Order: sequence, then C-alpha cells, then structure tokens
Amino acid sequence: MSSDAKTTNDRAVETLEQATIRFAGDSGDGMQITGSQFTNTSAIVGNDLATFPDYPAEIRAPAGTRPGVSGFQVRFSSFDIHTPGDSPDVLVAMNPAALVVNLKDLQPNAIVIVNTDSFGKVDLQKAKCETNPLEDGSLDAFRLVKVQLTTLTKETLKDDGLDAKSVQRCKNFFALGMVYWLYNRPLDVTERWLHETFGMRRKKPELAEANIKVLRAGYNYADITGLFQTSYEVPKADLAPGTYRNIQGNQALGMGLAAAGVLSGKRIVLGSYPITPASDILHQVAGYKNFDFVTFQAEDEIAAVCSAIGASFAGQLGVTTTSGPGFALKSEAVNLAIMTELPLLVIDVQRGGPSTGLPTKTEQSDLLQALFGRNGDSPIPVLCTQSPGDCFDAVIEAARIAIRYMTPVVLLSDGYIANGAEPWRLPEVSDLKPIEVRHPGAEDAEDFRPYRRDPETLARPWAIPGTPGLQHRIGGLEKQDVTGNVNYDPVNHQRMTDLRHDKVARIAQDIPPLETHGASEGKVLVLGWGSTRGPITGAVDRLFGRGESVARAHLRHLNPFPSNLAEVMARYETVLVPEMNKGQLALILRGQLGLEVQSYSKVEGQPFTTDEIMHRVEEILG
Amino acid sequence: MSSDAKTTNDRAVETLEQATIRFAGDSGDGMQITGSQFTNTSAIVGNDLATFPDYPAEIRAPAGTRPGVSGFQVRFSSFDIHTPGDSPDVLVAMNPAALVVNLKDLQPNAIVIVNTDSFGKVDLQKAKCETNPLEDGSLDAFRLVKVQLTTLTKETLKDDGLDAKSVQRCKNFFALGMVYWLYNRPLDVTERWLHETFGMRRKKPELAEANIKVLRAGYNYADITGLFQTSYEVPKADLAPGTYRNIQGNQALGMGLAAAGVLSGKRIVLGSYPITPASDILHQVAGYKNFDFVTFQAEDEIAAVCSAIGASFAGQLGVTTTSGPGFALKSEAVNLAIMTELPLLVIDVQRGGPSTGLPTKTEQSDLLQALFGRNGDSPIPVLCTQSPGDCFDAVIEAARIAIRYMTPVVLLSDGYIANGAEPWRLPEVSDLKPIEVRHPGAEDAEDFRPYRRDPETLARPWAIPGTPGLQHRIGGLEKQDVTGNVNYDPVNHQRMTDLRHDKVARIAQDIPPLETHGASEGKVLVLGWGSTRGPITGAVDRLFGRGESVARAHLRHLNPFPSNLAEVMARYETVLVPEMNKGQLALILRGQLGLEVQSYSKVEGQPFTTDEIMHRVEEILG
Amino acid sequence: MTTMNTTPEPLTKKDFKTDQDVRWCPGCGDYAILNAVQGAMVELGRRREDVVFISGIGCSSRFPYYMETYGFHTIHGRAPAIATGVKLANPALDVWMVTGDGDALSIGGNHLIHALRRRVGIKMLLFNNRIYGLTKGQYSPTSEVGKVTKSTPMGSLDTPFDPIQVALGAGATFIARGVDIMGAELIEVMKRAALHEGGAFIEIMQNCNIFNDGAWADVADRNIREDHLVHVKHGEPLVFGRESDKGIVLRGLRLEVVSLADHAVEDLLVWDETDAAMAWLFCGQVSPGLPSPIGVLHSRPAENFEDGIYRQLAAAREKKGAGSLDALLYSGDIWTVEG
Amino acid sequence: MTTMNTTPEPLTKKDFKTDQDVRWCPGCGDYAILNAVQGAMVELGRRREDVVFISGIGCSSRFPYYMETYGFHTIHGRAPAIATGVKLANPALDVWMVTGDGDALSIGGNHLIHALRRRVGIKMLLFNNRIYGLTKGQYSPTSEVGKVTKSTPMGSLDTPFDPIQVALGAGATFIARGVDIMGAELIEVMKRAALHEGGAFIEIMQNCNIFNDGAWADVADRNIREDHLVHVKHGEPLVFGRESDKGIVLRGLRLEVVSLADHAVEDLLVWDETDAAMAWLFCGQVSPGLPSPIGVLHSRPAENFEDGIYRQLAAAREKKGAGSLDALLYSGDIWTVEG
Ligand SMILES: Cc1ncc(C[n+]2csc(CCOP(=O)(O)OP(=O)(O)O)c2C)c(N)n1
Ligand SMILES: Cc1ncc(C[n+]2csc(CCOP(=O)(O)OP(=O)(O)O)c2C)c(N)n1
Ligand code: SF4
Ligand code: SF4
Ligand SMILES: [Mg+2]
Ligand SMILES: [Mg+2]
Repeated sequence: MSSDAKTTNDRAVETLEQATIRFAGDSGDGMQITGSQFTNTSAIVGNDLATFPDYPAEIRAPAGTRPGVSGFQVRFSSFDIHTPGDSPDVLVAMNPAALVVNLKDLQPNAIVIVNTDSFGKVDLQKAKCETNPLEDGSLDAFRLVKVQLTTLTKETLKDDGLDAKSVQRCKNFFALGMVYWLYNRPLDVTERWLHETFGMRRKKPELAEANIKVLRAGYNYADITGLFQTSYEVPKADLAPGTYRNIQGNQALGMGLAAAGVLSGKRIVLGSYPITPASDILHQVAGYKNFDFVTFQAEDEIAAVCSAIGASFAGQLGVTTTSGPGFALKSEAVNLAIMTELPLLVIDVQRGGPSTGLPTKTEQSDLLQALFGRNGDSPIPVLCTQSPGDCFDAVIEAARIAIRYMTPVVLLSDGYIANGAEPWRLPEVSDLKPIEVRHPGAEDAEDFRPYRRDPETLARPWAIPGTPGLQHRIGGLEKQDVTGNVNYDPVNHQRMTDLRHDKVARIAQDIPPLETHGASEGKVLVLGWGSTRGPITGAVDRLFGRGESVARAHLRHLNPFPSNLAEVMARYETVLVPEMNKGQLALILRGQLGLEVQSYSKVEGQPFTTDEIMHRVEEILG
Repeated sequence: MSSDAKTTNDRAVETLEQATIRFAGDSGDGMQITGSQFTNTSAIVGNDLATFPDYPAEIRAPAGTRPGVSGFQVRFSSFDIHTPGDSPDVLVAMNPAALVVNLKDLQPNAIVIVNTDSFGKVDLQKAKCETNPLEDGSLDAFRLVKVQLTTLTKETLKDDGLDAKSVQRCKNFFALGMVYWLYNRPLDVTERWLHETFGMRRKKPELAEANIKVLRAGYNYADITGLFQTSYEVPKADLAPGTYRNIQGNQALGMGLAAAGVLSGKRIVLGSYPITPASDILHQVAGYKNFDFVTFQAEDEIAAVCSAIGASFAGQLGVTTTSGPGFALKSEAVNLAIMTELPLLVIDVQRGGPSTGLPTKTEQSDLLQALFGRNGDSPIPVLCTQSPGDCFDAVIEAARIAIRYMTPVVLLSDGYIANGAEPWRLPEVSDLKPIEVRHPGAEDAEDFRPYRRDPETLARPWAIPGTPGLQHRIGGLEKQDVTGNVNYDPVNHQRMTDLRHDKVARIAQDIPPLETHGASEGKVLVLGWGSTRGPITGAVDRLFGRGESVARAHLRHLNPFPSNLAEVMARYETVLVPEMNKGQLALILRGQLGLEVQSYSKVEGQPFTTDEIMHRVEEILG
Repeated sequence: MTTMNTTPEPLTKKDFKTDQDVRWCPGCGDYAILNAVQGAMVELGRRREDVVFISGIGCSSRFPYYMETYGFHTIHGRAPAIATGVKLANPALDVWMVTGDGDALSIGGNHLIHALRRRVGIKMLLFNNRIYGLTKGQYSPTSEVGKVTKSTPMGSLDTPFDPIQVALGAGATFIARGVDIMGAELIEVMKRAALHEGGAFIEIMQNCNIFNDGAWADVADRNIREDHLVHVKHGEPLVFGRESDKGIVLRGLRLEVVSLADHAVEDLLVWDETDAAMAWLFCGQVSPGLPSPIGVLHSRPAENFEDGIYRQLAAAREKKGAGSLDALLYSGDIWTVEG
Repeated sequence: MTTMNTTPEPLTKKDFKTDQDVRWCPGCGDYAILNAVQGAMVELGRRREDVVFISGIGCSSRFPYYMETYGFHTIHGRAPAIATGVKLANPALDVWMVTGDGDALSIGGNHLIHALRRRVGIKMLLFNNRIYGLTKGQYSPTSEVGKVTKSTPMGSLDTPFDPIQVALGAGATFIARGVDIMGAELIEVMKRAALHEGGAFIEIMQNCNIFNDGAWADVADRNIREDHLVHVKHGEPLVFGRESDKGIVLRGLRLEVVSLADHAVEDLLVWDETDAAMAWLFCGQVSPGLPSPIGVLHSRPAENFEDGIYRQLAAAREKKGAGSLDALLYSGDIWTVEG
C-alpha cells in the first residue's frame, strides 16, 4: 500500500540532507516503539542515523505529568552523522506535558504535531499548565498541526470489536503513519514487525491488523487532508558498502560477548544482578544458550562478580555486568581477581550518580571508581566503548586483554550508548581474530609454579582444576613471587606490587597508537573517551572543514594509555577534554602525564550536543 | 627492691642519649607484653620513646618457625624522637627463628641475648637453620650473651608448685629483668602491673608472685654474673611540661571518639565489623558505655556503615571503623551519606593491600579509594592521623567537619600508628573546643526545606525524627535543590553536583594554613601525610640541623587541601613525597594542583626508616 | 525527647499523605497497601513526627515518599541495617520498614535475617509480588520454579524462598501475612505488629499488574479466595472455605485439609501462635497443597534489641558513674613532667 | 574434560597433604577436621585434580592450603558465591566449601542461604566454634546470649542463629552435624554428603581452644558426651545416653527426653531424615534442653542447580542448533549497501 500511497501524494516534495524527529508522550503511549519503528524504517531506507531514547525512572510515571514524559529522538540523514541531533525539526506530542517539556529544544519553525484529544482541563492540570499552550501563543514560533489522534483512531477501529484499552493503545501508530507520509517512508517494515510481534509472537493477529489499519489511516489522513504543505525526502546516505543492522549498545555488548566466547573457545559465564541501564545485556545473552553461554542471575552484585571469578578459576571466562552502584559493591571482589590474577570482565554501564542518582540518565562519572575504587595499590586495565556499534569490538578487545594478561578488565559503557542506536556495518565473522588461550597440562606438572610469569606479558599460567598434577592454592593474601605461597616478606611485597603494576603497564605494547583526525598539529585537540565521540566528531569535523586548526582523538584505553598519548597531546596548544563528569580524565592526564589540559565538564545526565562543543572550541580559537 | 638492686650494681655505668631494643620470640613467648612493660617503665622514667610491634597474621603461627616470630621494638631517649629506631642496639631472641630473622637489622656490635635452652636440633630445624647460628660465626659481629632462660626460670620457681606450662610462660620476665638491669630501670612499674593483671583482674596472685620472682631473678642474675661489662643509663628527656601517658593509635582514636561525643553533646553510635588492625577501636569503645556510647557489632561492613548512617539520620553521630577491604564494601553506602548529606565518620585503619593482602602490616594505599572509590562524582572530605597521640585530635577534627558541613568524612590511620605507641601529653579537657550542633525545631516548621543551605557552609539543616512539623523524606535519588524532592532535571543535577563539590571545597576555609619546619624556602621540601611524619621529621630535622636547605610539611587534610599548599610547594626547588604506596598523594598533587613532585614510594608493609629518607634527600641535594 | 511536645487532636488518613504524586502504575497493589498503612497509623493514634519509614530500592521502596512522616529511601537491600541504626540512636521512634521480595530476600537477605535474629524493634512490611518490578520484570527469589522472565527465557531453575520459612529460620518472634487488597485484615495485622516487641515481619501478597499480573490470583479473587486461604487466629480452630466448610487437622507432623461434612470442628487443629513449630507446618516444602494462611502465624514474647543496649548503658553509668573525659584521659600509667 | 586421564592407583591420606606448614594453634579443633576430611577423600576414592576446596576468610578458611587439591582461599563470606561459579563453569568438579560461623553466618549469610535455596551441588563444611577466631575473639552469630568477649564486655544481647534452623529456613535438602574430634562419624557424614545431589550442609562443632575453649565441652568430653548428644539414623528410634538408657519421644509438636527405664523403645520417635518438619523439632528455640543431634538430620532427593542449567543449554542447542556467529549477526532487520 505504501506504493499507491506514494502516487496519491502529489504535493511538493522537498529534499533534505537530514531531519530530527522527537516522539513524546506518556510512558504508556508507546513512544519508544514508535521511535524505534521510524528508526528501523529509515535504516532500511538507507539513511545514516542516531537515536536517543529518554524515559522516566518510574515504570509508569503518573499519566500526563511532566516527569512522566517518555521521549524518543531520531535523527536521519543522507550524510555521515554522529549524534541524534541537537534540536528536533518535528515534535510529536501526545499530551500537554509532552508538549511543554520539549518545546525549549525545538528548531525555530519546527513542525509540532499534537493530539488535541488530550488537551482537556484535567490533562492541562496534570501537566501543571495554567493556560492552554495551544491557545496561549507559546507555539507561535512553530508550525502547529492539531490532530484528534484518539478520536480518529477510535473511528478507524470502530468495527473491529476491540476493547477500548486496546484501541487507545493504537493511536501512536496513527501518528507514526502521519510522520511516515511527511518523510515519504514506506510502511512495510513496520507492518512486517507488527505481524511478527503481535501476530506470531504474542498470538494476537487482531492487534497486528488493528495497528496496521491505524498506521495506514494516519498515512492517508496526512495525505488526504493536506495538513502539511510539503512533504520531505531524505535520500539514502552513501554508507560504506556492506551489510548493516541498526543496533543499540547493550545489544552489541551481548553479541560481542558471544563472539568473545566463540573466538576464545571458552564458555562465557555471566554472573549478573539486574540494574538499570545494564539489565538488557543479561536479557540479551540469556537467549544465547545455544552458544553454551551460561547466565546466572545472582542474589546481589557481590555474588554476581564472585560467581564470575569462580568460573574463571575453573577455566571459563567469567563476566559480570552492572552499573555504578553495583560496581561499587563489586570492588572488594574485583581486588581478589587482581591479587589472584584471574581473567575477568567487569562491564559497567554508567548512569547518573552519585548513589542511586539518576538511574535512567547517562554519565561518565565512574572512571575514577574503575581506576581506584579498591583498597591497596590495585592496578586494573580500563577500556571504554565509544558508540553503540563499537561495543562489539570493545568487549572482544577487553576479553582478549583479560585472557592474554590474566587480569580483570573493566569496560565502561554508558546509558547513552546502551540505549542509543546507530546503523552498524556487520563484520565478516571470518575477519575476527581468534583469542589465544593457553592452559598448562598434566605434562607441565614437573616444575609447574602458579606465579611463574610469561616473560612477554608477565601473565601467570592459567592452570585449571581437573588437570592432573597442577593442583595449587590461590587466595587474597599476598603471594610469594613464582611459588604463589602466602608470603609477608617486605621485599617480596614490594616486588609483587611492582609486578602487578608492570603487568598492567605492559598492555600498552598491544595498544595501537592514538590516532588524531583533523589538523595533525596546531591550536586545539579535543580529546575524548567513551560516548562523547559522537558530538566531538560532529563538532570538530565541521570546524576542521571550515579550515580551523583543530583535531580530535578518542581514547579506547584509559589504563594503560596508548604509548604515544603524551606525544600527541604535545602537538597542540590546547587540549580540551569534554566529559560528562567533573573532569575525571582531565585529573588523570595531569596526574599521570603531568600535562596541562582544559577540562570541559557537563553533568546534566544528558550527552553533549554538537553545538556545545563547537562553541567551546570556538571560544578557545578566539 | 629496685633501689637496693641499684646499689649492688657497681659496674661501669655509661650514659647514652638513646637506645633501641627489640624483643623477639614465638607468638606464645609474650614478647608484646615484655615490650610494652619496658615501654611503660621507660615512659615513667621520663624518656621520650616510640615503639613498633610486628607480629604474624596467624593467631599462633607454628612455634619456632620464622613466620611465627613476633617482635616488639622500643626506642627510648633523652631527646625528642619520632620513630622506633632503624636498627636495634639490643636484641633479645627467645629462639633460633627470632634470632636469624632479626640479625640483618642490628647495629654493628649490638648486644644479642639468646635463650640457649631453645637451640636444640628440633628448634634449629623449625627455624630452617642448617647450622647453629650460635656456633657458625654468624654472630661474630655482635656481643653475644647466652642465657639458659628456661632452665633458670624453672630453677627460680622450683618450689612454687606451679604447673610446667605456667612456669614456661614466665621466662620472658627473666629476660626483661636482665634488660632492666642493663639499662638501670626500676622494676616497680612492672611489678605493680603484674599484681593488678594477674593478682586482681585474673585472680591468680600466685602467677603475679611467680612472674615478679622471675623478673627479680633475671635482674639479679645480670647483676651478679656480670654478663655485661657495662650497664647503661638513658636520662629523662626534657619533654614539654604536662601530664603524659603512653598511648597507641587505636586507643587514642577511641578516646577521641568519646571526646567528640562529649564535645558535641551527641551520642556516638559506632557500627563496626571486626577487622585487623581496626578491631581494637571497637574493643576499646565497647568499654565506654557509661559515656552513653553505643557500639554495635554488625553482621558485615555494609550493615555497620548503614547502621551508622541510620543513627545520624536519627540525630546522633554515626561512626564506622574498618580497614581496606571493609572500606571497599562500604563504598556504596558512603555514597548514600554523600547524597543525603548526613554527618558520618568513616575510620579506615589502613593495612597492606590489595585484597586481603598483608593484614598485620602497615601501608598508606587507601588514599585513592577514600577519594574516588564510589560511583559518580562523590566528593568527600579526607583527613589522616599522623602519630598515635595525634589520633585523638584528628578524630575530633573529623567529627567537627562532619557535623558542621553535614557530610560523611573519611579519617585514614594505618597499622603502624594503630599499634605503635608514644608518650602523649594529655590535653586539658577544658581546652577542648566544643562542637556546635544545630537542629531546627518545631518552631522552624513554617518554611522548613530539607535542602536549603547555610550560606556559609552550604550545609543543609540536620532536622531529626521526633521533631514536630519537620517530617521529610530523603534518599539516594538526585534531589531537587532546596526542596530535596526527587528530581531528574538536567540543570538541577548540574547544580546539585556543583553544590556537593563546592560544599566540600569550602571546608578549606576552616583549615589552618600548612606549616613548614626547617628552611622557609630552598632546595627540598619533604611533604608527607599520615604516619610518615615520624621518619620524615627525624630525617629532615637532622639535615636541617646540618644546615641543609630542606624543610618538611605534613598534611592532615587530603581533601580539601589547605589553601596555601600550592604556594608552599612553589617555595622549593624539589618537593619529595614519601608514601607507603605507589605514589597516590603524588598523583593527586599533580592532578589537582598541576605541580611537579617527586614521588618516593615504598610498599613493603613496613614504615620508612629515618635513614632511608635522609639518603633520598641527600641524593636530591647532591 | 522532642516527641513530647505535640498537638493532641486526632489525625486522619489525609494527614499521612504527602504532596508528592504517587508514582506507581495504575492498578498496582501498592496503592491499596499505602491506604491500609495510613489507616493503621490513624487507628494506632500515631503522631507523624514519631514515625519513621525506611525502605530499600524497588517500586515498593518508594513508599516513604507518600507517607507524611520521617522517611528514608535508602539503598538496595540495606533497609534493615539502616533501620537498626535509627533504633540504636533513638529507641523511642516508631520505625517501619518497607521492602520488596528482591530488596529483602535477594540482595538484602542477610540484613533481614540478622535484624530478625537480633530482635531489633522494627516493623517490616515485605511487599511480595514475586518479581522485580522496578527493573522491569526479572524473576525474584520468590518466583515459582519455571518462571519465564526477561532473564530466564527458558524458565527459572531455582527453588524459591518461602518468606515465612526464612523468617522462622532466622528466629523471628512475630510473623504474619496479609493481602494487598484485604485492607481490614492488613490493618489488624499491622496493629498487632505495632504492639509487638522484638521486631515484626509481615509478608504482604502484592500484585504487580504490569510484570506479574495474577501472581496471587487465587487469594486475591473475591469469588474464590476463601477456598484458597485460611485466616489463622490464636486459640481458634482452622476452619476455612467460602462456606466455612473445610478445616485443617494435624496428622503426625503434617497438616491436612478435611471437609467439615465428615469432620467435627473439635477435630481441627487449634491455632497456637506462640508455637513456632506450628507455623513451620505451613511452610511450602513441608506441607504443600494447603491454603495460604493469613493473619498472625507466630508471635512470642521478646525484648527489643535496642532496649537491651540501653539497659547496658544505664547499668554502666550506674556502676562507673556518668563518663568523665578527665577520668578517662587521666587514668592508668600516667606521669607528670614538671615545668 | 581433562579429568579423564589420571592414574588409577589408590591414594592415601598423605597424598592429600600439602607442603605448607599447618598454621593453626596447637590444640585447635581444625586439625582433627583436616584429618577427617583427608580420610573421607581417600575413602571416597577421589582424585586430587578433580577436587576443589573453596573457603572464605577465618582460621577455618585457611583449610585449602593444607589440602593437596585445587584450592581457593577467597574473601570473607563469599565462598558460596565463588563455589557456585566454579560449578557453573564445570559441574564435573567435586566442590567442597570450608567456612566458619562468622564467615558463613555473619557476613556470608545471604550467599549461604541462596546457595542452599538454589541447590547448587556444593558440599559445605561449617566449622562452628561460636567465636571469631582469626580476629582474636569477638562474639559470633552462634555465640550464646550474654557472651562476654572483647567486643561485648557486658555480654552479647543478640539471640544466636541455630545453623540447622537457618539451613532449614533456606530449604536445604541435606543437613547434617558432626563434632571435630569424632572423626569416624564425621567421615560417614561427609561420605553421605558427597553422594547427595542438590548441595549439602554440614555443621561441625569445633573447639577454639584459644578464644572459646570448651564451647562444646559437653559433646566433646568423652566421658559425658553420650548423655548430651543423640546419633540420629534414618529409620532408627532415637536412643541415647552412655548406657543407651534414654530416648526421645514425640508429644504433639514437641520432642521429649524419656528414660528407657519406664519407656519401651517402640514408643520412641523413629527418625525420618526425609522429613524436614522432624529436623525442625531439634531447633534450639523450638524444643530447648534436648541432646545435640549428630549425623544426617535431613536428606531429600534434589537436582543440582548446575545440572539444570546444562540441561537448558543442551535443550537450546537441540532446538536452535549450536550457536553460529554468522547467524547471530546477520539476522533480524539487516540491509546491504552495495559498493
Ligand atoms: C545496588 C543495586 N543493585 C541493583 C539495583 C537495581 N534494582 C533496583 S530495585 C531492584 C529489585 C526490585 O525488586 P523488588 O525488591 O521485588 O521490588 P519491587 O520493584 O518488585 O517492588 C533492583 C534489582 C539497585 N538499584 N541497586
Ligand atoms: C571484608 C572483611 N571483613 C572482615 C575481615 C576480618 N575477619 C577475618 S576472619 C573474620 C571472622 C572469623 O570468624 P569465623 O568465620 O568464625 O572463622 P574462625 O576464625 O572462627 O574459624 C573476620 C571478621 C576480613 N578479613 N574481611
Ligand atoms: S511495575 Fe509492578 S510493582 Fe512496580 S509500580 Fe508497576 S505494577 Fe507496581
Ligand atoms: S584461634 Fe582458635 S580457631 Fe583459630 S587456630 Fe587458634 S584455636 Fe583454632
Ligand atoms: Mg518485587
Ligand atoms: Mg568461628
């Protein structure tokens, strides 16, 4: 049907390079689904894109209230983009609260589609609106499109014999249909999804039918009524050739873990305790049982990490996933893994802190905890993910280091990456480098020593229970060099402390030199880590395009740093370090390298916008 | 009897400025008691002194083995000293193991008193000695004094009808008696102690009698046999006038806590879980019930700190004591106290790490954990103790900050301070400054706001349950400025993050400027924190006395720093920072102040010696 | 104690409501419980300033925000430990704890059993919806075996805890059960708990209509519930059923359901709430297939832990006299250096 | 599994000793237990490489250093969680856990009850000396009320846990008790535990002669102990006493000691180890004043948690075929951009 819809659409079609749409409504309004549907369709149409879901901490915050507003922003384009966009061109607002909390972000003259059926007195009160924004002029700067979404949806389904609640639930697809028309998108991707989800999985074909009916109704409504003067086209982006899928960070982490298992020939044993925004990783990999992937929902975070440590001791790859508060609880046990030098993956999907903080918001404020949140001198490698798709490579890299160097490794992601999505060019499985694993065998029993080290990596042997002749005991007390026996000798303690330190430092030998993009030397280097890559890239590339003397670099490795980091930084007059924290990387750069940097701190539970970073750099450029 | 002993002692008496004695034997040999007795006597004689007990992690390590050796070193002098001495002048060795593990530390020509009764074949085997050190020449460099301690003790007590075991247990007092003679010390202090402990407390007067008999026998034996060519006298030091007691760090912490309770008019609620070397604080204050001091042995460290937080919420002063691994477990809860801005004292008596590490050894490696060991940006004030006696002032200061600024405070001590002892000049209770506490009352109910801040300190009001009209709710989720309601607004989160940061930074306004001792500017500043004060003072004062351009400064406040720190550091060409860790303070100084420092790291579970620091400074001076 | 000088006029439920919007899903069982708790407060004649609500983390744990008393929404699983601290600091406060099946029995299991063992005078309300609500639907330690959830797509394998059994194992001295929507019974139970010394544990069967709807269908459905639950009352025989036509007898160490058609009420087991062994017989794995008991299952006299502590403080003052810093510092082996 | 290719000749106790000096106090009950465990290993015909000993922290937890098997001396209280991980990674290993009353019941209480609830196939040995040994003598969760220790100079106030009761509360499927110096009985119990699926819990009454000497005097003293303990054996009447002159009968829900002078053996309670309710009757607060039971108190059939997990893995492979990365990545809404 999308096809003949096209034909009837004889109104002006304007071609754009990009557009940003925000869907906003109650947690119950299905805005996340609506947004993801638009995203998938745009992906398959061939756009580059980036998304940003933003929902309340409550399961169902009170309907119609401002804190209850759930939003999903998607930006799609015909060129290479890195962020979900700073300010939307289109806002779909299902109620007054959704309208008022989002207005401030909109482009001037943005299109605002509102469901007028939900602007009654009570709705306005719930949203704490003294006056009705549809009438008090607060929308004058925008192109207001009033639609009776609820009425029209009821109308559409009056003969389907669905209960009122189910009918209500369909109205987001009416809105989606309208937006599909507005941007000349096909309906089939969403229709297929509705058939699969409601028809096959939930065995409710009638719901699939109903939603499809409403979707098409919305599309036709926009078409026939001529609510919009023009419709838009955003041509496909010329992405690098390859096969793509649209992916969220947590999904990619899960897939990366499965890959790490296959590449190392180790069974992954993931011990975890649910916590926002990390839980989805557990949910995802719980479906990988046919990969021989063991998932264990422990009684708490301490048991979760301990079960992973036990698994690594037994010869498989222990992994634990969590977020800030859970990470804090794991610190004592992570230290045990450091002392016993066992491979272990600790994945921290950072959220707003401190304490319980802002569970559904994003932040980068666990860096110092990852580096230093343990008693004693306890060095640990720390890596980070830089975008949803990048999570896949990052987690494989982390597993490689953990096994090769016999050490726990911390991988930092964040809520923005975890829930954000981008088109991801799928790797050729055959291109993925295997992870080498060595276990001594019975034949090595002769002069086996649990703490005799590999001269190249300083790693101790991974001798696993079940191997005849290699019986040995490890533990958290200081170990004697080589033998691994308990030892309190002062000189030995110094030596072991240095060895633990040097082993982690040695990882630098495997880390590729840090690359810069833009000016190879000059005025400003914007140095980032983790999810700031998107906005930094957007900003710096634009400035460099303008011929400014700026460059950008993004750290994957936060401990140890790439060996050329100091040298790279020295090539620029100013090094700007944007972070979603109070300047944690900046502190380490100064403290470890003794180099001056300018910290750009933002702690709002929201990612940087491209503009924010551009302006900051422009200030420095003067 | 000590008096007439003196008269019979007609051998040459040499006067010394100082002496260092180490008593060493099995954990069962009572070396800690012997050492403390000599210490108390010397204290009362009027010497300045410093002690260093060093015992194995096991309760009773296997008798006669090297790891089983328990040692107690005491240094006493007629001048002002700061460390227990680098190398002993006298070693008392109860068995071969005690002899061989301690030889390397002795002064050339030191006196070595050994119990020859315990140098049989088996004893030598247990100590893993191929040859008998008494014969193989390894003692040639020393003045060997062979004594049949066991035999002589049996001899002395043959008519007392004591069981063999009890007799055995007395032999350390024979050795003590000899050493008392050697240094012309009175016996009465120890005799009084024996009467009190065995006679009165344990109701075993016969044991008191026996030990006293053996003590005197030892004294007379040294006197009559003329084993020593000369005896020594170490005149009293001219300590500042006042009343003194000999005190260990953990004792002083306990007394300081009681004082903090009295000075603030708050009940102290100490929630703790036993852990070496912090347990003694709990034991100590468990005896302060008449101070209305509540102690609670919780099921674990998390419950311990949580009970303290609950107590502070209820309006008393919550305190928790622990060591490194326990501190790691508390991190999530400490963060709750940061978010809810409640007063709380977290006392960490640091030990060797990482993980279980070296429980009975000392270290300073929890500084970074204290500063950063939590999720999110979670600023917390951090203080440290600098010597056993100093613990008293430090803990009162920490309590003052916690209450005045409504914040958890970390106080770092370490195993060396905890178990070490020094003469402590007792403060006049009337000189102790009261700790002001303000609680809003029913009369403030009108416009009470849980997060409205004091303009001077940025502290929020401490409104306590039971107060009519001030009912309010707090928690770990981000708070709205002023109202304290749950709030996820981006701008508010930034503001609250900054407020939490600024509040802690403001504490600097109450911190006295950092003082330096020695050259007011010049070549080298030795900057220390915590228990390194002793060896640093010893070393720098000597060098400065020699006219070298050196100075020393000791930090009590590690977050925030004294406001003049950067300025002070800038006055010296080199700033040397000795730490019993891998350079944690050095990292912060660079990272926060951007100033270059030279880190001097020692991680042996042992304090620095004065010589080590002297040599290091001399190297820099060139 | 500041708790003296307060207004006498009787309070109403409204007085226990806060200005915060209640943030639970429409239809959540928590609303009914909130209503019952506010009712209990009124019936107990509590003054708002003397009451403290402590919770952990979870949907249930948002409870304190909706009670116009002192409140502390703490961290996951630690409510019993923090509540203990409140009691240690001020035993006069009326301390209530609200927790969930995950908060209390998963991460918080240890603090829970220790608080019960110690007999800290805390009133605990465990909202058992047999699911993790706030984190959107993973199975909990009370979920039935084979539970299919986001984290257990092929069904959970672990045998669940029976909260009553856990409490008995810990040595709790007051154990009761209620149902979210049976407000009257709930209020009665809470009033009993409020008067009990030594800590009280109440399991409340609560419906999470979003992630585990109908978990308690049989005891919640007005039409059938009387066949699926038995109201235990001290000293009364165990009769139940819509028509009060069934009863429970003791056979050896087993409880058995019988029909009153062929059994006399005299044959039925007479409930003795002071007998922990009797409560134990209702524990899932001991006698399966019984109706769910609600009401006070167990209650025996005990002393509050915190009262014992304050007795020791008083005794110490009695013996040594009120602590004096001078005496503390200037004691033991001290010596004076003359100026 | 590497556990195949091993030598067949039978091992002796010596083969299970390590080269490390044993670091317990002379006279510590732990020595006797070590000896019994090594004996059990021999009698069970275990191969050293297939056995793993996991412990927490405490004197008791140094145990693994003295067993010539694989060993992990972990951190305080976490042994059950780490042992669970070992089982999840390799169910074929024979995993034993050694813990103390503080390690298992104070800081580790939650992991303990969850491991028991889940029925992880771990054999747990709890060395109960009713004191914190390694930290030099503070009271523990099993110390009797009024215990005077370094941390409780006026006596402890909290009611102790009864480890058996806690295990029952958690739903353990194998519960037994032994005494450090009663090696033969201990070995028998350990052999039963070794064969039990679903996890086994054994409380061992252990003497700490330094900080809590004589805590178990009545059951340890050869001369009097038979009057203070009863050997429970499945299917046998509860007879005890030096002269086997006493017995235990069931009265209602109470156990009562009777003299066989005026009672026939037929009247005595016949032990049914499959009945958790029966084991419960021995729990301290239910029937005080009974002799201490030793032997297997409770045992009922169960499946190992880890076996269930591997069944699901197999079923998933069965259903979906062995996992393929290609299939995983190249699925769902994918699209291709031509070069
Ligand atoms: C340390 C920590 N771990 C995990 C979480 C995430 N979390 C919050 S509530 C919860 C469980 C909620 O279940 P329950 O206690 O049953 O409460 P309910 O929501 O069902 O009322 C979890 C896992 C957290 N907030 N903190
Ligand atoms: C996290 C942590 N907290 C506290 C300690 C100190 N600690 C070591 S063992 C122990 C208790 C020992 O008692 P128990 O478990 O009964 O073992 P036992 O020594 O009596 O055999 C404690 C409190 C520690 N090592 N780690
Ligand atoms: S998720 Fe469930 S428990 Fe939580 S508020 Fe909604 S209905 Fe209630
Ligand atoms: S302290 Fe007690 S438990 Fe520990 S080794 Fe010594 S005797 Fe055994
Ligand atoms: Mg729940
Ligand atoms: Mg013990």
